[in-house]
Amino acid sequence: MNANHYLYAAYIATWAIHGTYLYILARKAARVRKDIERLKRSG
Amino acid sequence: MKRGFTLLAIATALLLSFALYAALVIAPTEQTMGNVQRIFYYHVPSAWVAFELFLINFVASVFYLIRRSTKADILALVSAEVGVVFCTVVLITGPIWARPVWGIWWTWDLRLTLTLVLWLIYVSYLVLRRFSTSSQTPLLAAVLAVFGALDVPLVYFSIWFFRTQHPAPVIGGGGSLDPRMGWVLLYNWIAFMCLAWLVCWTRYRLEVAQRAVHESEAMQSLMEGAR
Amino acid sequence: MSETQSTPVVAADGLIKQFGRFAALRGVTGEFAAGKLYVILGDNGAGKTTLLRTIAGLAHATRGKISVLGSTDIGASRAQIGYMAHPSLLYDEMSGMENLRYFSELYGIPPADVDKRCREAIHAVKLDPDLDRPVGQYSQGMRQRMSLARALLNDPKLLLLDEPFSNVDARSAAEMAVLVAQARDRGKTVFVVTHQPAQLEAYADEFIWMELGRIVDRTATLQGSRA
Amino acid sequence: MSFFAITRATLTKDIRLEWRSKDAINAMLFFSLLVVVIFSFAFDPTAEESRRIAGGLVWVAFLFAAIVALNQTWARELRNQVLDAYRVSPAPATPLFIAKAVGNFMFVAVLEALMTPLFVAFYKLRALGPAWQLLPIAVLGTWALVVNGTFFAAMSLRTRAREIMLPLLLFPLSIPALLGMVNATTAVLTGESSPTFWIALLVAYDVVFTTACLLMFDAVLEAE
Repeated sequence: MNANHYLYAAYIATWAIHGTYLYILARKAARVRKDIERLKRSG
Repeated sequence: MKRGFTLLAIATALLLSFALYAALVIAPTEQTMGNVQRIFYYHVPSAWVAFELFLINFVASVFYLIRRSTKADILALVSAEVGVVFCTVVLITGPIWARPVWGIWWTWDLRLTLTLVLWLIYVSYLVLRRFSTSSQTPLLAAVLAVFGALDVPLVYFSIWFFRTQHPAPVIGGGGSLDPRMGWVLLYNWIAFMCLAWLVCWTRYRLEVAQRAVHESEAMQSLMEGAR
Repeated sequence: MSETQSTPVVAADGLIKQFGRFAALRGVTGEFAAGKLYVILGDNGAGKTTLLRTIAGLAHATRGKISVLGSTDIGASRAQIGYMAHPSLLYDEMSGMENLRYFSELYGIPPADVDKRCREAIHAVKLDPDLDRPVGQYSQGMRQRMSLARALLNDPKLLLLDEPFSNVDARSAAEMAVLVAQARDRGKTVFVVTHQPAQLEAYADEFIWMELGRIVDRTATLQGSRA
Repeated sequence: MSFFAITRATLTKDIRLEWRSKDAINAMLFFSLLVVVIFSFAFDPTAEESRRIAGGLVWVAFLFAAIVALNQTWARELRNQVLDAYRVSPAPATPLFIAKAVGNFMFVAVLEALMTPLFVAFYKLRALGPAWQLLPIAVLGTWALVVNGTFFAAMSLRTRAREIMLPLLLFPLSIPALLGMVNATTAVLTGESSPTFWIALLVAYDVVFTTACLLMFDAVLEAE
């Protein structure tokens, strides 16, 4: 594990963390959109 | 509104890629630590953005306690959540940096430890919001946020003095700060702030939609009730 | 009647109480005059208890306004409210007198009168003040009556009773009904939430029918309702 | 209906109930004994070493005992919804908080009074520094845990997993106080440094959070 590996690991980790959070948000947004559709239909 | 959002998204993407390029190529290699020092351009700006978000959370919480405005409550929730994400980045990149340079995964460095404690406080803030069964969850969260903010100076001084008694390597201080490095640091900071702004905006709109859905579902049976 | 007929003791306007996706109250409006015995009926989940707790100031409406004893600031009218619920709201390990002595402090009854007031309250519910047994060892009927004594301790203008008759033997229930009617005859306004309206059929002034968080009907007699 | 009268009445009521059914205090005393014994098995340092780590061990043991005691703060008020009887009365919320916090402080102090001699015996402790300073440190440190603990015990009443929520809310905020207690105690035990900074930190912590608790307890109590 020479120094560069640590560097890339840190950068990749940063985007992995942000990516995971954005993925969670996307899934939550999809669920909300589905609820809105359901409410519109039966509202 | 929609146009503003996409503009910001594009700007953020450009800024982030340029900042990445700057961090990896433009910035000079630091003599003592070599390339691994470039983690500095992600580690330190992320910490600054995290602290800014927690500051926004504190201000929004105080504003909620005074004015009880739902907007302030949603802003407090959003800034806490995104703040924790940036904090996690700091807590992961810190040890990855410390390992090759000092051979240790963790050091009670002042800023790193402060970030850890803030991370613990704001995770407990998010857990309280999730587990609360009270109809006044925003109020409880705002109170906890104020307690958290009151804690920060005490945490700072306790760790500062603790470090003077147990000296430990400093993350982020270390190498000489060449002016070009300063610029690259600034690019990254701005890029990360744009990212934070973008994510907060999305999360804010999502929360507003979520609450609207909850409300209409709750009132849905109002329609049934009023037949 | 000390209370003039015109000013309502309780005035609710569009009360909504929301817990996330569920709404316990979905728009309750109504005025309730002084010196009357109101019986609130409805299935489970109709919002009866939530409405009673909102009047008592124990729950706060998410939206809408409520004025109790002429003021919307709940703190002002607490000295004139008596509240009783299915749980006894008494300390099991203390005797009736000890419980009432403690609550006298909370209602600011001057120390000189405490003993007299407590004995009167216990006599009023046909119990023996010198009974030295802890409340935990009382029968359910006795415990409900001691709880009523606590609710009457500060001679309140407004009496709020939540399920006073539930799992109480018939004789105690009948006696409780008489005590409640007597309180109304002394000029108090009484709200009773119950699943056994028959007990109060002879005494009640008005029946309030609730369904899905709304008042759907108000009738003078138990039969005169669509439900 | 004076402020002090209600505080006194609530505190004496709690003490009388605690005294009458001594099961809670006995269970807690036995629990504290267990914690000390287990700690003594887990760590078996030489006399010199023990002085250096005893501060941390003692305070973590005290924290264990305090958390279990703090989780019981509102147990009696919840049993028959007696808390509603208090909230419906015109009595202000702050006397209730002070009475509960002081009650908890006395309760935890009793536990600590039992655990301390056991620690001294098991770890053969002898303070090289001024031993009398350990008393103010203990008082300030215990109050720091108890005042916030009582406050967050009330807050966690409004959540689902009540027993786990209290430590989750309390521990992150107590980190400066814990650092203060542990380092002050170690400074006195080893006599190598002076605990004054840490004692000042504990005083600041207690003042800040006692004020915050007094100001915001009403809002938390009313958050149905």
